[in-house]
Amino acid sequence: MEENIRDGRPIISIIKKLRRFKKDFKRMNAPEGLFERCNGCGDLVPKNKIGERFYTCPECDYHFNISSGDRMNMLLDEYKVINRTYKFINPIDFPGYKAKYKENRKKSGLREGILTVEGYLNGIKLVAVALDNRFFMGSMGSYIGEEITRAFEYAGKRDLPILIFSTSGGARMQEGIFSLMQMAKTSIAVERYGETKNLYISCMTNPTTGGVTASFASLGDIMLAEPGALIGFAGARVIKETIKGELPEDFQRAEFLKEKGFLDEIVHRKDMKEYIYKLLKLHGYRSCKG
Amino acid sequence: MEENIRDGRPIISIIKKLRRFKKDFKRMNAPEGLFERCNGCGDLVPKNKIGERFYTCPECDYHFNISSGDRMNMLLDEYKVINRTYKFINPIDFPGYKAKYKENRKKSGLREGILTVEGYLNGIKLVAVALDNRFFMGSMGSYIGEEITRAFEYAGKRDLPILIFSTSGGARMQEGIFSLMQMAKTSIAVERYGETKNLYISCMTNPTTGGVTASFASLGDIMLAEPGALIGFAGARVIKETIKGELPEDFQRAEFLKEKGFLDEIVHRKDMKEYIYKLLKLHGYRSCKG
Amino acid sequence: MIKELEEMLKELEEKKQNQEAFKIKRKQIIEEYKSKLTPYHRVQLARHEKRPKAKDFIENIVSEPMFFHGDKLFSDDRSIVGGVGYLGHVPITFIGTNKGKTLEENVEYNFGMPKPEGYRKALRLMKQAEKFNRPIITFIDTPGAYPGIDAEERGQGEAIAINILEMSRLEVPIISVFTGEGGSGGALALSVANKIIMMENSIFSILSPEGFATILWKDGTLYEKATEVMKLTAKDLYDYKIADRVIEEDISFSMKGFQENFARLKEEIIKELESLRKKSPARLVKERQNKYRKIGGGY
Amino acid sequence: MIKELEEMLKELEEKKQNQEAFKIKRKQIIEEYKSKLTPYHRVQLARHEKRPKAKDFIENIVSEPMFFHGDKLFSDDRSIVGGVGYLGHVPITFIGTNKGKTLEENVEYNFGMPKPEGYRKALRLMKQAEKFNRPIITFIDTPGAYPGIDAEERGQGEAIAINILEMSRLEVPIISVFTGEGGSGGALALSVANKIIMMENSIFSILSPEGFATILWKDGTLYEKATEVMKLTAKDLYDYKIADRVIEEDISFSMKGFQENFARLKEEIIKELESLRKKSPARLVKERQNKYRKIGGGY
Ligand SMILES: [Zn+2]
Ligand SMILES: [Zn+2]
Repeated sequence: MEENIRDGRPIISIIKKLRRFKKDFKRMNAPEGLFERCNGCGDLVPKNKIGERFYTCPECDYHFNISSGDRMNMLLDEYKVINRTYKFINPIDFPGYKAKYKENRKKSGLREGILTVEGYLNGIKLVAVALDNRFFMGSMGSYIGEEITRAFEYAGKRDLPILIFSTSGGARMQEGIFSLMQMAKTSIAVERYGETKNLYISCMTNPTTGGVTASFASLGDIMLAEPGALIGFAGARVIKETIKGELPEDFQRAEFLKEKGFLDEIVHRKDMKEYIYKLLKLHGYRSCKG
Repeated sequence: MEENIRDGRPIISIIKKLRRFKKDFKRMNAPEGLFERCNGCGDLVPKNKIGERFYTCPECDYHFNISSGDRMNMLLDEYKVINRTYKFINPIDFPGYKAKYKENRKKSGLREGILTVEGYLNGIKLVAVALDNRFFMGSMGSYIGEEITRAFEYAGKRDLPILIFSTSGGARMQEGIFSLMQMAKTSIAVERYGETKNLYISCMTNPTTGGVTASFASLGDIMLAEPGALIGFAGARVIKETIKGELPEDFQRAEFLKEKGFLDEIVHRKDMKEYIYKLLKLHGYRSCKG
Repeated sequence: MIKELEEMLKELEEKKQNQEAFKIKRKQIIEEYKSKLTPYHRVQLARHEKRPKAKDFIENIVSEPMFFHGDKLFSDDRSIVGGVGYLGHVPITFIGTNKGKTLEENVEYNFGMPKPEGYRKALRLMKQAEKFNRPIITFIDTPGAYPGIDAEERGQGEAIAINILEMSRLEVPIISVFTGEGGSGGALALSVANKIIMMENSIFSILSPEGFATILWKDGTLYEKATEVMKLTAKDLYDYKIADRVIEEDISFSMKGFQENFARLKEEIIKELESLRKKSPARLVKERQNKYRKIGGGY
Repeated sequence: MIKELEEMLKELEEKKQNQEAFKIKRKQIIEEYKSKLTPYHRVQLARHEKRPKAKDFIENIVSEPMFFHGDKLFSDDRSIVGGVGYLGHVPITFIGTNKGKTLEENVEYNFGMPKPEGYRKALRLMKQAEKFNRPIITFIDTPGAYPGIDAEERGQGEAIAINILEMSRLEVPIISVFTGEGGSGGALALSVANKIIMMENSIFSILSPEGFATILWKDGTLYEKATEVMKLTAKDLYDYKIADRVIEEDISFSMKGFQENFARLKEEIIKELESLRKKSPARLVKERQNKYRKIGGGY
């Protein structure tokens, strides 16, 4: 569900606050745009340092949201975009959807909230998909459902492993029942791909919720997540209303999910490429480049 | 485990006790052997009434332990005993096993703690097995393991449904590792029988514990139990020692297990025949007698 | 809203003279009333406390039902009922989401909102059905999956995803009947079927109208407006080719009306089942998977 | 008991002059010591806190191990470790029961006693192995399944039974290595294998000697007597044809000794694996099932 975006953790001690205030004071007086506020620890941290560390905070390891393009650049030696047969459809003629769509495209510079590529990771050929939450919060409508389905079909036909990085507010409300049905369509795509005995690695990133959690993203042969990622089905607000109480601090965080048995591993972004490379090798995929 | 025999529930109010005392006084002065003490409510109840009600208490529905023979007589129109190629073996040369064995045979009048028959239930042909806890508390040694395995093989070969009534203190200690291996042997027999797509109904009766719970008895296509039956893996004494505390009152009772999701249904002994008959019919087994 | 219709029919009954004329008039009133139903009314009908619940549908359509319990993993989720019985002379497995008619019942059944153990119980029974080559009929009436801490802890999202995947490859016919409210992934997790049959006043939606309004307009009280744009009625779903059949309803909320609805539905299920049972397991799986492959694929 | 041997070896080292003579003498002392070991001593060795634990075996035998977590149902049971890695150049899935060497570790790993979620985690990883056609190696060192209220609530008996059944039909080679204590159904639930390899001083028994004495003689302190009659040593199991191989152990409790033991074991596993990998899936299943069919079948 789209509203289910909750960043950072609120508890910061007074001492920490004071220390930060001092640091902030210096940094706020530095040339503009060199620092960024971390959602994890609340510090102002140098942008170049964040960049060097794969967009994670040098102070607290908070993983910043990254674009689908950055994700691919970070992981792959080279790649080409596939599955780009695109047009706008308003399946339930939802009032205002087109305008909102245009707005999202303008704001994000994206055509949709997904990027699918065929590329090489340390020489191993694969299909990689990344959702992008700058576009409609990465919510899954028919287009994303179709593209994910085609990605599985493409990979299955060519005996390639597939890698999906999810981030999503859930199903795209504006496409109504058609969005809901993408949960079935994509899950069935996983099933069919599974018949080819190729490897599907699913990595949940912050935040992954709703219909994406309850479909393809939970169906990886190997289930990974980035540290601190919010992962869940129901939104925090809905749950609070239902139980009429507060939620535990680490509720729906990757660490919580691992403890509850739903993740194979939590992998720091800086180790992600190497970790996935090891998995691919172990599953018999070989480098096909010099 | 053999020690794991715990009958009845301890909490009886004082009023109930007084009332019982009065009734008992009368009944104790009645001709000998006409009344029996109920382990459920603690009442002295007329033996003939118990018999009429399939050996359950007219006051509290407590299910008395019954012999394997009575079990078959209660359920089947007619039957013949199968799998009776019997001899005594002491696989780990356990000191005193033979003497203890003789003692158990004398006391119980049984050759072993199991009865396997081929028979008819309302005209439907089937294989039925009942453990008998008068013999070594129904503990599973090599003989019982072999007989159960053969029962599955016999039923599978003839496309017959199979019905097992378990009651067991667990694995037979005197046969050491050979008893443990019967868990594997019988579970694999269930697996092979399952390949024939015939129906295995498992009914747990009081008590079913240890290695029998952790093998074939838990692997029925349909899992039934008699009301109040004690069913568990670890013995109550061991658990109490481990957790250093008391156990909940209904712990390891059939009703508890159903709530926890491990039983399809709890069936009163008086309804058992009809319930199983309905299941057999639904699974396509037909009466083959006039 | 229903009250209005009830009063009209009561009035008619009091004035009744000739049986045939009464019948015609009654039908006329109901039809007229129906023609005025907005999607919002249909949502209210779908959720109406007097409307038969999934268990009523099961008990009126399935003969000799035997209810089984538990997921063999954690618990027996009372919000899901399931078991075996006959449809005509064919042994089937049925699954239903269980809503109550009173507050007490609803507390017991968790208002028809399953937890992961409910979906796993359903899946267990469906796999049992597959082993014994029994068709599966599911009866859906749920606001959705339960949004609670414990449900999230035990993997609500994972449980729904696994059910969808596993249902898609079961080698027996699956028919899903929407009897009332079909809410969100919680309804989808039990309805990946060869044929979807919807009662005329059942709904199937991406989310409850209240939730929809909250997310899109930050105001849950705008749910009536939401029903107008969500396209969640049986007719909408039929037009979108997601529902395969819509069963006409007598909406008089009388026992007789209910019985007629059950009869129409039963007849339709039996007809669909007959044709599905002629297909090979491989074809059943392929057709079911292809049905969903096509939805929203116009790119 | 081990102390005695350690002291003898230390004394020898202090007096050492010529390397070759030292080696021979050392071996002589160990052999002599071994010849005096009773089953009771072997139980103590199997349980010795300094003895390498399953995780040590895994890390010394499996190359590039990656550990996976969770049962995808309820929890990540820390008493079970599992994942993937290489044996030689062959990708394999490994499973181990995890005992600690300190009290803290043991509390974390629940003293190597899995709950149902542990067995279900193991099964999940084994099915993943089957999908990708990876052989499975299990490393057993457990007092048994955890006897606790929560474990019973979540179906300890059912979880063990299902593991036994499912392992018996996995279409990949399975080798089980008993590294220390192999207690009861909890060990069996992870060792339904094509080949069972036991370390010389590992045990495999129907129950802990303490439990055995309690049940048969109503006195747990008679456990030493129990070890004498239970026939639980590797040699006993080999004689009964339940264990297929016994790996000789250097019992000096030195790093060098451990390394030698790991090397011998690794060589044996690789050899067994090579021959198993030549067999068809159907044959692997059939041979595994037949292995157990024969045990205790002399009637
Ligand atoms: Zn930070
Ligand atoms: Zn009684």
